[in-house]
Formats: sequence, structure tokens, C-alpha cells
Amino acid sequence: MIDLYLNLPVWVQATIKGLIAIGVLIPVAGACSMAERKVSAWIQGRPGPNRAIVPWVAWIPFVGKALQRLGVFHLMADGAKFVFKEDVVPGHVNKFYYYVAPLVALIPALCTIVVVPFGAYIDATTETLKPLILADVDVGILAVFAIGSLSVYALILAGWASNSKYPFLGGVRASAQLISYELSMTLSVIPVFLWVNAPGGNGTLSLFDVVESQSQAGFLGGMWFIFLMPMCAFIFLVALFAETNRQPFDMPESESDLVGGFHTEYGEFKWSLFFVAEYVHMTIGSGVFVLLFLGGWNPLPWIPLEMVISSMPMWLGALVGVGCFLGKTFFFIFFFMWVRWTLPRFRYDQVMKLGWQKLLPLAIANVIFYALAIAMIELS
Amino acid sequence: MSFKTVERKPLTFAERTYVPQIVNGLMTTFKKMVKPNETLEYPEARPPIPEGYRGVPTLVKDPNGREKCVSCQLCEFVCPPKAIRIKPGEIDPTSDSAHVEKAPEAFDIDMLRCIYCGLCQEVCPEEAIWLQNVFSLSGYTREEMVNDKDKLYELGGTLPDKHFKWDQKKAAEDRGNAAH
Amino acid sequence: MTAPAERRIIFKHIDEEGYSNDIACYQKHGGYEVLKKSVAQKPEELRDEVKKSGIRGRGGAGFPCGLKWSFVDRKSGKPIYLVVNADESEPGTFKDRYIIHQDPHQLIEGTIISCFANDVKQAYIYIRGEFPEGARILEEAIQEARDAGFVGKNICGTDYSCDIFVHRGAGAYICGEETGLIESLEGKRANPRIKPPYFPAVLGLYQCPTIVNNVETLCHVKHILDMGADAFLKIGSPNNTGTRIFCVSGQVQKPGYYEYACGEITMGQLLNDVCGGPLPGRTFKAVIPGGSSAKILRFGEKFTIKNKDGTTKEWAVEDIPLDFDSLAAAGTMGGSGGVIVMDDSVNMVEALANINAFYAHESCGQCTPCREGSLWMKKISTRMVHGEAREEDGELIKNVADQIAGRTICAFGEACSWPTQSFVAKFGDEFKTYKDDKNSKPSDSLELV
Amino acid sequence: MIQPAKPDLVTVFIDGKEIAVPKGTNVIEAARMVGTDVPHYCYHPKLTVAGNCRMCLIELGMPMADRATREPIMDPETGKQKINWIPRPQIGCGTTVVPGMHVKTQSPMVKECREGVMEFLLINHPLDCPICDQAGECKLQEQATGYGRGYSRFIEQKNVKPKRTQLGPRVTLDDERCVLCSRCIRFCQEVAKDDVLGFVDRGSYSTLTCYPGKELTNNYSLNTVDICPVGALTSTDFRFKMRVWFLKQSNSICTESSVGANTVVWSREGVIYRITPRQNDEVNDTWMADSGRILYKEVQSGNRLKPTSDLKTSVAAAGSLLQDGAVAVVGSGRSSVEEQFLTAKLAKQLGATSYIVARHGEEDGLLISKDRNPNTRGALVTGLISDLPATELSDLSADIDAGKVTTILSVGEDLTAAGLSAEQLAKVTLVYLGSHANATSAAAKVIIPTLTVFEKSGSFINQQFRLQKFASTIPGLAGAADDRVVLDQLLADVGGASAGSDLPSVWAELSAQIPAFANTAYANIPATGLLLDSSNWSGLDFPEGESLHFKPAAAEATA
Repeated sequence: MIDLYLNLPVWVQATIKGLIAIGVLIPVAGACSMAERKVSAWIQGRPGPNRAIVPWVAWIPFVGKALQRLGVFHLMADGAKFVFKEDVVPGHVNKFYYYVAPLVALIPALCTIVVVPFGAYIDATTETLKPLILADVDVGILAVFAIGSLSVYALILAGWASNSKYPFLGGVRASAQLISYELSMTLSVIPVFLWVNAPGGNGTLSLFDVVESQSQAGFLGGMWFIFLMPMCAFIFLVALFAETNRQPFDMPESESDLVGGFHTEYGEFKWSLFFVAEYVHMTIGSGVFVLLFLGGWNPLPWIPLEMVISSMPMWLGALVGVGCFLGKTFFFIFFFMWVRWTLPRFRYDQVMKLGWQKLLPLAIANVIFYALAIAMIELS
Repeated sequence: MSFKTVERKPLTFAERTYVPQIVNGLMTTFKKMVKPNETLEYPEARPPIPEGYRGVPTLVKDPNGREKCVSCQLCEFVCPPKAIRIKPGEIDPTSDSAHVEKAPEAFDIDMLRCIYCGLCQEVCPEEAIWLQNVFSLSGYTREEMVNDKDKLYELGGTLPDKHFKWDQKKAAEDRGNAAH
Repeated sequence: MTAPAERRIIFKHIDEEGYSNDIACYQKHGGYEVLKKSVAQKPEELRDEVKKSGIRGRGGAGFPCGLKWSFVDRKSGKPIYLVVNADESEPGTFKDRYIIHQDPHQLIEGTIISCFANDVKQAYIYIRGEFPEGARILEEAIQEARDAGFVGKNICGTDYSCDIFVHRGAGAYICGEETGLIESLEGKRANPRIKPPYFPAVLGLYQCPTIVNNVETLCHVKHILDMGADAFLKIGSPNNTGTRIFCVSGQVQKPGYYEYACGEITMGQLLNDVCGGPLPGRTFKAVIPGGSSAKILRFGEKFTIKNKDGTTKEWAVEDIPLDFDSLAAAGTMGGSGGVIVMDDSVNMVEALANINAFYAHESCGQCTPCREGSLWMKKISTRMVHGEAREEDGELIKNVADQIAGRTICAFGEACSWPTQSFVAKFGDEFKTYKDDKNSKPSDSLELV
Repeated sequence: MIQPAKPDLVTVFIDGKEIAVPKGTNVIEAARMVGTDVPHYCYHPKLTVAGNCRMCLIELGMPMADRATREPIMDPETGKQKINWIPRPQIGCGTTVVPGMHVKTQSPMVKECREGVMEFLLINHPLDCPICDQAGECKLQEQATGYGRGYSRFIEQKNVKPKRTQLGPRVTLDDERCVLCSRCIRFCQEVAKDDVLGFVDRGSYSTLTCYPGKELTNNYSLNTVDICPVGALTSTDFRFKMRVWFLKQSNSICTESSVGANTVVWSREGVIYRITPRQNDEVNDTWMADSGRILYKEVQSGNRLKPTSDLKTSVAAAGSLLQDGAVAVVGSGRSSVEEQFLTAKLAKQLGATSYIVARHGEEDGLLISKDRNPNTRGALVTGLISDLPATELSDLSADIDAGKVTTILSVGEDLTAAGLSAEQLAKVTLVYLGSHANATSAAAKVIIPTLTVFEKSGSFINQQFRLQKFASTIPGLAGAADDRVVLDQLLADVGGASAGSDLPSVWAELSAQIPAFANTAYANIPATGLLLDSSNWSGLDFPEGESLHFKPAAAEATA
């Protein structure tokens, strides 16, 4: 099987890998919406969605009931609903951009997965650890930032195309907010790459290399960057919340003052695309955070994946790696939701103030601090 | 001076970062998450209906099975949304409760109009109309939502009576003035 | 202090051996002589004489008879009627019955004289329905008198004609009320009329001027004209002239009728000396001096009476002279002269229940306070003696009585409320404690009227 | 000091307010004149005074004067004459005013008396207001709010009396509710002259009943229900039908006869429940006949004519029929003045002879006259007819037979009842305007359904030549048109000049064209009617005999 796969032309392999990635990402996004409801319910002392059931699943003793209580079938119901709902287009919208906006939202979100490694395996021939990645390019994090920030255009487009004041305000807010936090976010990862690209090494921005540098031998080598550079992680995390428009930073859609923000005029399937894009964003953002600061697919600090899977068959090892990575990512997705149902939304001016007056100086100071610190270490 | 400046304790550095507060908040919500649910899973689980709950208005019978309503139409009069419609009628002289003389021939409550205010119950001199514990009423048509007399008695059932005033009246009639 | 001697005027012959109610016997004792004398006089003179005598009506209210006659509308051109009120239904009173039974001609003579004095051509004797014997005696007596020329056409040979008819009552207490009597006489229900405008002296029987007088009063008229007003004025005390017949009943040694000059005898003398005092081993508890509707007197209570000269004197019940004014000063009334005596064996709640039962039965039902109030009072007092007394019942029943008195068409309102008012006022403690009273006999066996 | 009053006026002081009232007025009426209500049950202004309810007790006083010298005794404090108040309360109904009389209707003693009487009245009252038809217009309820105790001290058994006694075919008695005010008895004796009611038993057990072997069958029996201050006497027809507080009251006129009794029609949501008399001291006092009270049943009767086409089509069809052929117009003595006027106009336009049909019935000397048309005089005044109508249309009958009349317009009149035979009707073309089906409508070519008197407004002229207006009491039958509108449109259709069919327009024309209505507008007709000048018709021999407030001209002349 693997041989067959490896013998395929590269573009076919890429396509297959891409489809698999999308096939995983979109359901994960759906599951996130479900999880969001469940998490909010639990936090609020409710059972959450627990009614929908497919008859033949219901016939399975215990399991059927348990699945129903978990609300998994609501996902299907939701999806079906989005697909079959009447497609209402308000008369006053700019049709072309209105239709394009959700696509613009989803495409960059899905594209970023290309450069994000989601696991690793020991290549049988070289006996070295190879990343599971669609495109192992050197630009890595830069590509993530570059493509990921394209999604703001979707929001602006949606806001503009809706030809209505609340969506417009939402779009404006989205653009301002993304620009504000993009800076801090980018600055916050510089120390990581300073560390990874210690003088002597060949310069890389690959996320695989970031993980690799967290799986070295020795105390500092096996330490995850979150312990090494907590301030970076913190700034990155905060900026990530802002970038993904998650509460407490969901300015573009803040329903209390903007009705529904940029997607006020959207409904049914088009609206669901925004939804999926947001969750994909969140998933990939979580993944990047895991890679940068939580050791990627390494199961525990100082215990690199290689150590665990060296004796396993290749495919099992790969699965363990993917499992570790997904586990951490899912925890992070949960963390996103947890925060959402804990913190209240900021006021817009607070968001701006925080971004420019607090986070950005902090990020700059942080870069300077780590640059100096790393220089000191290198020099010594 | 119509206002007073309240002295506030200056925030510490930790407080100003808000991080401890956020962590605290996260702890709180996490604790809530693992606690059992507080909601009631209607309709499998039903809430306990408290005494004096004002549910769907119903008509009741007394323990002897006599319909208590005498169609005085006070409820019809007092009903703020005009949901009640009564057609008065005379009780058949051969009936056991012929001494009551009057009973509704038709009694309709339009539940689409009813606002559950309970004034009808309050005004009823015969204690015949009661807002009981039925709180969910639904139907597919407007007609279905108009409760007629049969439906009202079905919903209302029989309530205990303290007075039995009509029975006493009948007994007095049977006894005549001789007793005193 | 022993009692003065009886002074019999009306009952002068009544108890004499061989005295019968036929006209021969009556004439033998000087009967119809006054009539013969009177028809020779002018009616105005007779009226003045009667007015001068100050005789007060003996039916109960004690209204001066002469004054009553002076009210009669003599200018209307309508006939004037005289009605003799022989509807003696006040409990405790039985004087008229004796007059009618024993001495009917005395009444007839008095009536005819009064008719002549008032230019009456037609007189009625309205006799109580329960007195069939009396009615028969009267019918016979009138026939005798008519045959003798004292009644009917050309009385005593003059051109004055006047006839008397006996009308038997319909059997109700209220028929003794003058307007009720008139209604009854007209053949209707004896519902008293409203005054104004139906004063009998103006709009009486058949809407004509009418005089209604008690039997005893009319008998007195004969004696006044016989002895002269001046002589009559000397009997009794000022404003309370003439004699009164006291019908003593209840728990005394010798109940019966006694005739005394007004105010000459006190209550104590009448009960202790004349009637022989209480039954052996008992003491007097209370007395009703003027028929059951009069207010009760409690032995042991004291009355402070104002004299005319401004000084005061204190009376016990025994000291009260039996005349209209003295009894009124003591808060009760001379009424019809029916003295009802109660000793310590009597429970006042039970006595009142009996009285209330009577009045509730007799209320005509015309006007609201008496109609509803009298039955309510009966129901309360009956309930009390049937073992369901409450402490507040005494107050309640008195309050009901207060709501009746003075607000009704006729005097029945007072008649039925005064007993209750006075019983509760004077024996309130018995009403409060009745339920726990060992002596009470709360049972259905207690027979009420 | 008493102001010198006019000879027929007496000055009295009621609660300190001075007022001059006519001699012979009683205290209740005098108090009413100063706007003070003295509560009462047994007193009724149109009946003799019984004085038995004792509710109207008041305090009475006369100015004090020295017995010997007749000098007024002055109160040094107020400088006014001292008042000698009678210690016992007096009844207001039985006390007629005398000059200088002082009355207190609000004193504590009066209030206490009223409270006492109220309590007495209620102790044996069944308090079954929920099932009592009088509830809402019950004097006991009214006075209980002012003088009721609010709780009962009466714990005994209430008296039991007969319930649901049928006193007569139309009156049901509930004796337990009776307060023995005797109004009904006095009414039967004094007004209806049918002495059948009386009390039996004594005291609180007194019971109203008919004399043995008698029944309350007279045609005025329902007036006893009206004057019953409580729910004892109830109308068998209205019993348990509807609570009075739901009913809308509209002023109307009884159409039973030319007496024109003033009535109130009680309706709810387009359904009439009862008719009661309205006080008009010049016409019917406060009474009306039982037979007039059931007339409302015609509104919902089964033979109501229902529209088959729209009004325009029917009017056009009728108009074309009326325009060809020799036309006769049969108007109606039951139509209003306005309708008769329009009918006359239409007849004039068509060049037709107009008739009305006389209806005669037995008169009772009270409120039912011999002329059973409510508006015969209206036809005379509006010029629809010039002489008294006959009960049979013999002239018209002859004209039909002679072929002089080929088309007849009948305004609600059944011509067969007026002496025309079915064959004669078959010979002519009939246009029928009316509310109910009959032999004429069956034979008619065009039928235009119109409204009953209860559904439209207008006016009648009664036997006294009194113009009285009536208001529409309920909305008309769907599709049926007001007679006025139909006549007006017919007039326009046959080429006449329409001046509008609404009441102000018709009345503008009426006051301009009819001398008797000069300067009269519909809105200005008083509620008690407007007496018209009848001298133009004094030569006519009207059929009515004497009734309650009416004397025929002949009798008046001799009197």
C-alpha cells in the first residue's frame, strides 16, 4: 500500500494528502461547532444538544443513547440544514462580492494546512524523522502568516458587499483588528526562530524544524518553548485569539452592538462557510501554537517522539505522532471555547488599546530581550 | 454637591494585567463544567408545579359531580383580553341540581387570547373556574385552541369543596322553615 | 306598709254574687242611667268633660282620650266612626275580656255615650278573633240594648241614632294597632298604615275620621260623665287620673286582676301585699309592668327620679307608684296594665326567647326592620336556648333590637324591641354566661309559643 | 328665614340646600331636585306611597317657634332660626314638603338607619347574585355598596320560600329574593287595574303570590318585573339569557300602536335581548305593554327577506318596472316619517296614487290604542295620504279590475291582508320593499329587502301628534338596505331629484317642505318627543279612544 502510494506521481500524492487533510479539517470544524455548544452548555450547567438521533443508531444499545446524549447527530442535522435551507439573498447586496466573500474566507483557511506539519514518521530508508506535511517548504511560518491573514479580506468583502451598516462596521473592525494584532503575533514568534536558527545552522522558517529543535537531547533541547519563552507564547496566544476573531476579541461580529457583524446579511450555506472558516482557522492556529510552543507531536517535554516510536512499525509511529499532535490541538480548541464562555467581550476601543499600547510594546520588548539573551548565550 | 467621589483602592500590577483574574475566571468556569447540570430536561422531566400556579383556566365540578359554574358571566366581564364566551342556560328541572337553576349552555375560552392573569378565578363567586397546573397547551389550528365546555371540564376535573353551599341550600329547602 | 284598699269603679260589680251580664241585671245596678242623662246634653259639653277629666287611654300608649277626640276632623262632611278596640292581644293582659264577659253593657253604654259625644252614627267593636265567647256575649248584649232602645234608632227616645256592630278580628296581635285594626275592619290584611297621612282622626276607617278607643277607656267615659270630671280628677294622681286595672300574672301567690287608683299603689305593695308575695322559697327577680312589650324591671335596681322641684329621690322597683308617669320615669311604661312577674326560677334568656317567639310570630311583615328583625331576634334567642349560645349573642340581639326601635310604621317595632333591649341591658350577664349556666335548660324540650 | 315662594312652590332645606319645590312633592323627589339620592325600594314615583321598606328614612326638622307668641326662636350662635329636629327618623317617601321644612339625608343617624335596614333586607335574601338576572341593576346591590356591612352577623338558617313560581305566562317569581316592597301589587291594583297579587303569611315568612285561582296574565305584567327593585320578579323570556351589564341600551319607540310608547332596546353584539319602557311622562309614564316587548323577535325570524342581488341591480330592475305602466304606491303606517316622505315624493314623481293601509285592533285604554299603525299621523303630515286610511284598499282593487293600475309598489305592506285577492295581484306587476316575506312578496317581480325598525333610525308621529325619534339599535341584516336609501335611490332612478337619504338631508327637505316641521331638525327632537300642531287634521275622525295620556279630540272638546 505504502509502496503503491510512494510510487505515485508527486502531484497525485499531494492531491491525496490534501484531500485527506481537508477531509479531516472540515469535519473537525463541524465537530468544533458541536463542541462549542457542548462546552458552553456544560459551563452553564446545561446538558446541551442531546436530542437528534438517527434511528438505526438509536437501536444500538447504550452506545446509541450515549451518542445521542453527546449530541453528535446535531452536527449532521446542522449540516443538512445548512445545505437544504432556502438560499435567501437580500436585494440590496452587491451580489458578486457577496457570493465571493465566504469562499475567500474558506480558501485561505484551508490553504494554510499545506505548510503545517501534523505528525512525523521515521523514514525507513533514511532512519530519520520526516514530517507528515503536505508541502515541506522552508517558508513554513511565513506562509502560515501570509495566507492566514488573507482571510481578513473575506470579512471586509462580506461587510462591504452586504451594503448594510452593521456588516460594514464589522468589516472595518475586522481589518483594523487583524492589522493590529498581526504585528504582535509576528513579533512574538521571532524569538522562537532566533532560537531555532542559532548561528551555525542553516536558516529555516520550517515548522518541522521548530518541533525538531524542541526534541533535542539535553535539558534545554527537550524543553518546549512554552517553558523557555512563556512571554512569547502568551503574546502569540493573545494575538491568536484576536486573529481568529474568537471571544473576547470577536469584534467583527459582536452581536450585542453589531447585530451579527460582518455576516448579518448572510444565511444558510454561505453563512456556514464563514463558520467553517473560523473553526478551521482556530484549528490551524491551535496547531501552529502546538508546533511552536508545545513541542508539536512530542508526547511530553524531554520525551521526543522518536524515542517512543523507534521500535514501532512506521505507520503506527506516524499515527502516534499525529495522535499526540491532534490531542494537543484539540485541547487548545477546547481552551479557545473555555475562554469564550469565561471572558466577556472587550469593548472595541479596549481591543485597539490593548493591541497597540500593551501588546505591541510588550512584543517588541520581548524580541529585544530574547535577542539579547540568545546573543549572550551564543557569545558565551 | 450632588455627587461624592468614591475612593478606590489602586490596582496592583497583577491586577492590572488581568491575568490572575482571567485564570480565576477560567477556574470558575471549569469547576462549573464538571458540576452536574442544573437544567430540567423537559418534557421527560417535569418541574414541580407550585401551589397557586396559574396555568390553563379550567372548569371544575364539586365532589358530587355537579358543575359548579352557574354562568354568572363575571369572568366573561372581567377577562381583560375577552377570551371567555359564555352562553347561559337553565338547568333541566328534572335534574338533581335543578335548585341551582342556572348553568352554562356553552362555555368557551380562547386560549389564543388568554393571558393567564387569573382574574377569572379571582372573580368567580362559585369557585368554578380555576387556573390549574396545565402549563403547556398547543394545537394545530385556531379552532383547536378554543377550549369548549367539555374540554374545560376534562382539564379541570373535580376539586374538593369547603362550602357545599348549594347542597346546604337544597337541604334547607327540603327542611323548610319548620326547623326554626 | 300595707296596701291601700282596692278602688273598684269598672269592676265594681264584676265579682258580685249573682251579677250577670244581662241587661236587666245591669240596669238594676244603675245601668244606662248615664246614657239617658248624657243624650240630653250637648255633645261638646260631654267632650269637654272628658277632656277635663284627663283620662288617658288604657290600651297601652296612655294617650289622653279627650285630646284624641279633639283631633277628629269634624268639618270634612264625612261620617265619623268610633271603633272599640277589643283586640286584647298583649301577653299578660286580660282586663278587657273580663269586662266583655262579665259586664258587656258597661262597654256598650260607654260606647254609645262616646258616639253621641262625637256625633258618631256607627260604631264597631273590633273583638279579638280568639274571643268567640266574648263576641257572642257582646252580640247578645247589643241586641238586648237595641231592644231596650239604648242602641240603634232613636236612642232613649231622642232623634239620635247609632248602631254598634261587633266585628271579630282576624287573629293577629297587630290588629290591636289602631290603623292595622282599621285595615282589618275594612277587610284587608291588618297592615298598619303610614302616619302621615293616615291619621285615623282624619283618614281612618273607609278614609273617614275615626276614633279608636280601648274597652277600658270607654267604660271610664261612662263613669266620668256619671261622677263628673272634677270628681274623676280626684282619683289617682295629677295627669294620671282614674283607676287602672292591673292584670297580675306569673309567679306570685295570688295572680289576678286588681283595680286601683292610678299611682295609689306601688309595685311592692301590689306584688307583696295584694298578690301575696313570691311563691314559697322563691324571691322575685323581675317584673314587666305593662304587658310583655314594656321594658322589664329588675328587682334590686335603683332609679333616681327627678322631682318637679328639682330635687331627686331614689326608688327601688318596689317603690314605683303604678301610674303612667312614674313607670315612664323608671324607663318602662304602664302599657296595658299586664303585670308579669318572674321569680328566681326563671332564666331570662329563656323568658326572652319566649317573648321573641311571640313577636316574631305576630309581626305583620309589612315594613322591613320589624319583619326581619323580629324573626332574627327569635332565631338568635331560640338558638341560644337550643344550646348554641355564643358570648356575643346578647350584644348582637340587643343591637338588632336597636335597629328596629323607632324605625317602623307602627309601634310594633318598639313593642318587639323593648323587651330585648331591656332584658339584655338588665340581665346582660345571664346572656353572656348562658351557655355555661347550670340552671339553664338548653334543649329542644323548652316549649316556645 | 323663609323666602316668600311662589304660591305653588314650597321652600325647603335639604342638607342645608335651599330649594323651592312644587307643593305636594315628597322628600325623595325634593332631594332628587338638589341632586341628592335618597335610597328607597318601595317608593315609585308613579305609584302610591307604601312606606314599608324603611330605606328612605331621613331626619326631619321644623324651625322652632315660641308656642304662645309664634315668634321664631333664634340660635344666638348662628343667627338663624333654631331647628327642632324630630328625634325619630321619618320616611322620605311618605313625607310631603311643608314650607320651611329641614331635611337631613346624610346624618349619622340616617346612615345608621340605612345600614340597619340593609342588613335586615339581606339576612334572609339568598344572595344568589351569580344566578340572578337582576344582578347589575339590582337596588339591593346598589345600596349594599353604600350601606352594606360587608360581612354577615346572621349565622342562622335563612327563610325558605318558593322559588321559580310562575305567576303568569310571562313572569317568574323567586320569593326568596323578594323584599316585600309591594310595588308589583300596587302596580297591578293602580295601573293595570288587575288586582291579582298579594302577600300571604306573616312576618318574615310573608310571600308574594297570586290570589287563589288567579294568574298574572294581564298585558302589563312585565312592568312588575321592571319596577321590582330586586330579582324577585323576572321576565320568563329574558330569564337567564344575558347579564344586563353586557347589554347596550338604545332609545326606541314601540311600534305596536299609535300610542308610541318610549322604549329602551337592550342588545349585545347585534342581538336584541329585551325591550323595556323608557320614562316619558307625557306618553307612557314608565310603562309599556307586554305585547310590545316581544316585537324584537321579528329581527331574527325565519321569514326575513334576504338579498339575492346587489341593491343597484334591484333598484334598476324596480325602477324600470315602475316607469312603464300605471303605478299605484302603497305606503305604510309603519314606516317612519322620513320614509313616508320619500314614498310620497316617489309617488309624486311617478304620478301615482298613494295609499296606506289602516290596521285596527282592540284598545285597552292604557297603552294600546285602536290604531295599530305607529305612524298614521306621519302619513298625513308628510302628505302621503290626505284622508284617514281604510283597512281595505277597495279603490285600488277597483282600479286593478278596471285596468287603471298595472304596477304596484308596496312598501312593506301585505296587499292580500289589505283586501286584494291573489288573482288581482297576479294581474299587476309588483315591486315589494320589505323586511319579511308574505303573500305579496311571493307575488312580487322585484323584492328589495329592507330593515326592521330596530335596525334603522327615524321618527314616528303618535296619536297625540307627538313627533318621537327612534335610533337604530343593532346593525342591519347583511345586504338588506335601509328603506330610506332604497326609496331615495328608486326616486333617483325614476328621474326624481334626490336630496340625499341620510337623516339630516331628509330633514332639511322636510323642514323646508312640510309646515308642521318648520325649523325642526332631527337632531333637535327632544328625547320625550315634540308635540306638533295638529289643527290641520282636527276635522278627521281618528279611531283612537282614550288612553293613558291621550284624550281624543272629541272627548277633549266636551270635557
